[in-house]
Amino acid sequence: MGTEATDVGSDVPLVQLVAPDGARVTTAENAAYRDRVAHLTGEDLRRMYRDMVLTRRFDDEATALQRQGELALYAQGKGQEAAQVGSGRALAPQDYVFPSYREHGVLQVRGVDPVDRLRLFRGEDHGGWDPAATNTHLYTLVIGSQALHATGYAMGVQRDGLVGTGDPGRDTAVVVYFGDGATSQGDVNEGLVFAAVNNAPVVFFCQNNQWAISEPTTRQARVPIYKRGEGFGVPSVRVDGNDVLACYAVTAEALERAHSGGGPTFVEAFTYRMGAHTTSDDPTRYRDRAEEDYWRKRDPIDRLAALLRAEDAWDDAWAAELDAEAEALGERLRREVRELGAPPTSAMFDEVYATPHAQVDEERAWLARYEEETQGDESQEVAR
Amino acid sequence: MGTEATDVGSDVPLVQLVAPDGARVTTAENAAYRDRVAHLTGEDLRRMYRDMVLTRRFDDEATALQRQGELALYAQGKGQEAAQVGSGRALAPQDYVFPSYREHGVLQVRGVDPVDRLRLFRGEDHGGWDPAATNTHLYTLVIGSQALHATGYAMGVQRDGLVGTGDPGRDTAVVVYFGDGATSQGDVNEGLVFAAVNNAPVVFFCQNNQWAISEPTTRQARVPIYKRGEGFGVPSVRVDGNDVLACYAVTAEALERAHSGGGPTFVEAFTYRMGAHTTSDDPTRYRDRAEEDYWRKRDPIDRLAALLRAEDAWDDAWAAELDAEAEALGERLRREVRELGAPPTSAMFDEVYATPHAQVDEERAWLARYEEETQGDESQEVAR
Amino acid sequence: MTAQKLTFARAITEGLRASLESDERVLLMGEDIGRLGGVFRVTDGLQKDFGEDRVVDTPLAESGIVGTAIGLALRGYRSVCEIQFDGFVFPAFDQITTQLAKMRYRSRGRLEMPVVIRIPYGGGIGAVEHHSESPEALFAHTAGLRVVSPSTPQDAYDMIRAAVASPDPVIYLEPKGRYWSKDDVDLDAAPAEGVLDRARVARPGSDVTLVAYGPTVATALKAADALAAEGTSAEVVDLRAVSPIDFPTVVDSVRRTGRCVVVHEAPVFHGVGGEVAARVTEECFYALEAPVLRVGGFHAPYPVAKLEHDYLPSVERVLDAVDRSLSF
Amino acid sequence: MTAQKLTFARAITEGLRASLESDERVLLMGEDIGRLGGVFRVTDGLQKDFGEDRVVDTPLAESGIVGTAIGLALRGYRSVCEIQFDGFVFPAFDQITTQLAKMRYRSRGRLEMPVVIRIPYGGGIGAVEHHSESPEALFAHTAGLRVVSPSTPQDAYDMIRAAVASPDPVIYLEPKGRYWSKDDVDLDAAPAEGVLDRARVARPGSDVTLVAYGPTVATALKAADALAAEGTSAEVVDLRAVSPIDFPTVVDSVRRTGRCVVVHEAPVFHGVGGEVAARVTEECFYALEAPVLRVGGFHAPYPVAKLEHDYLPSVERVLDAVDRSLSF
Ligand SMILES: Cc1ncc(C[n+]2csc(CCOP(=O)(O)OP(=O)(O)O)c2C)c(N)n1
Ligand SMILES: Cc1ncc(C[n+]2csc(CCOP(=O)(O)OP(=O)(O)O)c2C)c(N)n1
Ligand SMILES: [Mg+2]
Ligand SMILES: [Mg+2]
Repeated sequence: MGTEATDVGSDVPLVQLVAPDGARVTTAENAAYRDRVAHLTGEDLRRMYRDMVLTRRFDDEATALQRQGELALYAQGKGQEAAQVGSGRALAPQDYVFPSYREHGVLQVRGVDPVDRLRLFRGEDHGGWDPAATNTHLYTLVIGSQALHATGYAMGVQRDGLVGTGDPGRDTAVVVYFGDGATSQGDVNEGLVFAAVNNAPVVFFCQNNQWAISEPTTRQARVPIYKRGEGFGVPSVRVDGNDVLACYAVTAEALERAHSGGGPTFVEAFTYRMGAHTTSDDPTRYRDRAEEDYWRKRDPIDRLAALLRAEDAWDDAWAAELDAEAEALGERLRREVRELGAPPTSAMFDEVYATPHAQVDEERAWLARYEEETQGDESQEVAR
Repeated sequence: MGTEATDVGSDVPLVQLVAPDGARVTTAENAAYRDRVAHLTGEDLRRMYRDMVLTRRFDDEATALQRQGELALYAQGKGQEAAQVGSGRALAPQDYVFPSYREHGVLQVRGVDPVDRLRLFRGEDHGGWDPAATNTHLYTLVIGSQALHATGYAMGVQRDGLVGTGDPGRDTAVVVYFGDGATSQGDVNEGLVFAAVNNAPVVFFCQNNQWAISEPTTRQARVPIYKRGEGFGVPSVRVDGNDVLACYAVTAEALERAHSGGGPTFVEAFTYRMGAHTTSDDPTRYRDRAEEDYWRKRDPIDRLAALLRAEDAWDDAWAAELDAEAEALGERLRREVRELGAPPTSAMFDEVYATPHAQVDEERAWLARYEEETQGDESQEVAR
Repeated sequence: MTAQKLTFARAITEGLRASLESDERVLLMGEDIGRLGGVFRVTDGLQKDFGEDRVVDTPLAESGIVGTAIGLALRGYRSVCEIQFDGFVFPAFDQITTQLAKMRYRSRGRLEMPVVIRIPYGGGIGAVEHHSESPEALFAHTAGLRVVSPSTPQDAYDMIRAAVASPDPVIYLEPKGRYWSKDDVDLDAAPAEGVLDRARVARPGSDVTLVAYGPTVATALKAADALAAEGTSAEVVDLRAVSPIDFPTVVDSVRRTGRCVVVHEAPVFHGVGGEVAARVTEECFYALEAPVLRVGGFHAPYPVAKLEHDYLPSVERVLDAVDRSLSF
Repeated sequence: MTAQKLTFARAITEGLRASLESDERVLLMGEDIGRLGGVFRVTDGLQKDFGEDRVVDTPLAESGIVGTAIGLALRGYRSVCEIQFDGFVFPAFDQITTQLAKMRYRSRGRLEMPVVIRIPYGGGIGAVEHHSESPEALFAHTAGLRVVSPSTPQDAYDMIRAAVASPDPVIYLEPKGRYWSKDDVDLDAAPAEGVLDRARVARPGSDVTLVAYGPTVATALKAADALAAEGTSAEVVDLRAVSPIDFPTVVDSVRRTGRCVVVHEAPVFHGVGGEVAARVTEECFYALEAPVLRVGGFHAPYPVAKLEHDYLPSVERVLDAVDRSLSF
């Protein structure tokens, strides 16, 4: 059973630039990808490491907050930091991102405030941040539906004339994130149809984390997931999702294609969800420790740390600062999440429509009146 | 514009056994397919020819009946007879067929009565025949939804233990028909997901007739349609849809795979809708005569006639008999379709549910009472 | 006013044309809407005039059409999606219900969804299955959507322009049985106010209120003619919208007439008439001389064409209901 | 009777088990229903006992689940599909509405669709978006479907068995907020008659009729308790089904009490309460002392968890409506 999860093409070659032990991988096949990371300095790598560490800390704190009853639910991203940070770091600021609901690492890179990221999970907001501020859309909970939104957005970018301008500050692309399970949904497949036919500048970034809640990838597909794109005429690639440099490189390639007018790309990042599906889930019911151990040894953060050390890019003072930064993040989350209040009751009716709607207006007025009246009635009600 | 319709992979090699001039095609690649038709005698070929001619006549008569106001609508199959008859003839009686709405040739082969085939188009029935009698499901008008029904049916066949028994009288498979446009629907793609994961004995038979109403195949895909199956791990093949022997051969291969437990296959039959989309359609608005002429020279019936003549399997007496049979079919359709009455008003409420439903029962009773009362009232109503 | 006699369908064409002209971020999307001009020719000529990037022939996938329209809206475009027939909107139901309707709310108003979904709906044209249905109740129950249906060419023109201009998603239901009916349309009028949420008294009267929308307004008006001949004065209220519903106009009428019959093609059971009846009864309890009665489709799938005239609410069935109301 | 105290969820498990045992053509299909036993553990242990071919973990695609269940039904199997949460049924809406509901009718009764769609629905559990909705009206309007919702563990057990045995498709709505409530269940009782279409008087009374189903039956009963303490006798009718609706039972009650309040979690606007109010008013026009009042969700998407208790129909809001009815 420990191997079942990785049945679908675990023997398929994937783009890898850094081995689990932190050594650079140099093959004839990955030469073009090596070129794409050649310009990254030690500082760039440390920045990615920082993003990954802060994302992991965010995850741990959020999980703890949920345990303490401060969040209704939380979906852990642990293990997927390389896929998220690597792809996220390849984006230009003007590129637009459609996450699913587990892309905390992407949000970290894009600069979405950590407290805002938890409003949804606290049950205080259905979204939580302003998408325009960071060109990062809200989380989408209905599996796969954002694939179409991303494709449509990319069709808008085409109409804005922001593809193939040759200006790296203007050319714009879209990245949509979804999981292995999501590939079974009609919407993801229709997204590929529309993207292919329109040659839309969108990257389909599938994190194959081996599980869709309790179902292994073998319940969704019988060939490696990255093959899916090819059937639609969308160039496709499988990448080691625990190798942040490889994820950066394949995303950079896909974005270059999109920016220059080459159209969509399908990326499968082969990774692992190290935690539970959400805090409501109990993975011991469906997967075994051997499998978890196997992947623990491939922890993406450890791998990048090893690379930094191997290349003398590790700096103890910097590491200590990062520790302190993570500490401060944790402290801030513990404090500020608790302080998030509840919206006023009337917020229930706000922004259902942009313009007045008679029924909403009446019901809002009715509830306000009712609440006012029953406020005074409290004692009477208790008597009942 | 004449070429736009065949843009998507018209240069892709396809399985062909008979050239447009009626000569057998012998290549190294088609050897296995040649083997699959080697056993077909002149009589077998004449039987296929007969099916195709009767299907064409059915089409012409139905079109004429629609023009005369006897049918509400009719969807012509002209040009697709080889794809339909060739695939249909490869089926075993116990195999189950899910047609779309244009598979008059498949219905011909399966033995669905010609008058029954027109009940739907007359507006007299939403279906028209008993699926169990010929193992042929009703037409489905919501594009693509039958792909899932077929896959589910095939999953039932698996559970019945009727796959891989080795008994050709028992092994059972399913064939689902749909068009090039349908490949864009989520349901067709989900059908491929479910079929692949379950290794279900189902053949996805896509007739790429170059058009989805007014949209050429280039609006649905940017690579040849048969590629689609491969992305799901479903073996796929493109066949010359105007070559009845090639269609027979690829379907026989796919069915053998399904029957023996090898799972699903995706077939793209490259063909052409020679008529309008339906009798409501006006193809002159979106395609040109040059394209129609190109395909008229590739008429599948002419091709089989040429083959029969080339191989001395043509027999003038038989041809005259077939003419007479077609005449008789036409005569029967003209007579019996006109005689199809309307169901009684109360039929509106029949079979909405299998067991009593209070609202249906009340409304049925109400309408009966109302009709009875207003019958007597007729004069009064006119006065109104 | 420079009125022209236009068919209902053509009035929509002209409304779309005006919208495309006045805002270059307006797009039309759908199956066969380009070169063919749509199966009802409502978009006839528009691709020629506005190009393939603004009048877009999409792949055959309704979820894809609405889902990409949502994405386009996020990028600032205003898409008008054509669904080919009523029965084919359901593959898009998820995108409409869970995404389009809720995106603004989910984002606390930061994201806007100016998307129009045009659906030719209703029966009476002798069509095959899935081509004659009336699904309005299935949209009206979902908050975040506006659900409207015009009954005259002028309203068709005014309402499509208002729908395209609306920052909210609008389900715009076109009574396809009326497409070929003609009437005067003033194409030069300024964009009309309130047409997406104010009912219209289509005919004043004093004895009974007939509430209708879309295709049944004509039915109600014919019934009112017949009633007038018998000395009964019927007021006809054209709701125009079923979300929101302009109850003040209906209630005002029923308070005066004391009787109310609601007419729609959709099945009565759990249909829009239930909402109207419930609410009118709440507001007019002491004014009502009879319960609000409903005339509409039966709780059965839309039947075969040969039976549709027995299924649809006819003038006679409206008169029958009025008789029952009057004799209560 | 050998009653056991079981949770509501466990009563369903046992009903499914009994169905799987009594007919080997019964299958369960859904996401995570196998090894995990479903996210609510309703199918816990069933895959172990009946195998992977009968308790099937499907790909993550609701249209696929329902669409293949239809195909399986055509081959003689009886599938029970689990939709993980209310908000995720919409991708399957097309298959349910245009195929499942209409297949029998389309075939003039030659094809049978014994498919059950189980949907945990309703709110009050502090969940995120799409996990607390009440979509019953969207199914009840479509002919060909039966739409039911149990309110007690015994009914949950009886009704799931009846649903699986039914030759018609059944939308079986499970009030997820009640999953952990416990009550006596007789597992050995013979299959109950009429539980899919007969309402149940959950508490007799004489002054006002409270009509509820699923999660709100408990609310109505609590309200009846409070009213009793004040000297008002409320009758509580548990509809069990919203398609069909057992109007004779409701009408009989309202004719006696003269007052009626309908309570559901779904938005009131275009909700099931409208149908109940319209029809009860038609049948009880002269008996009614006040208009039928409705208590339910507002015309807004289901709100964030922090606000859901203001959104849901509370005992207090039911009492408020009863007060309004009594003082009419
Ligand atoms: C349409 C829909 N169906 C079901 C669900 C319930 N659900 C939430 S997450 C999930 C599994 C998703 O798996 P995958 O796509 O692999 O993403 P992951 O959670 O592994 O990141 C399911 C079934 C949903 N959110 N939406
Ligand atoms: C869900 C759905 N959307 C739209 C339609 C309207 N429609 C009927 S046939 C058709 C084109 C189908 O094209 P294709 O799949 O290529 O089949 P063909 O008609 O060419 O045989 C369309 C759009 C439909 N029947 N169902
Ligand atoms: Mg996953
Ligand atoms: Mg076609």
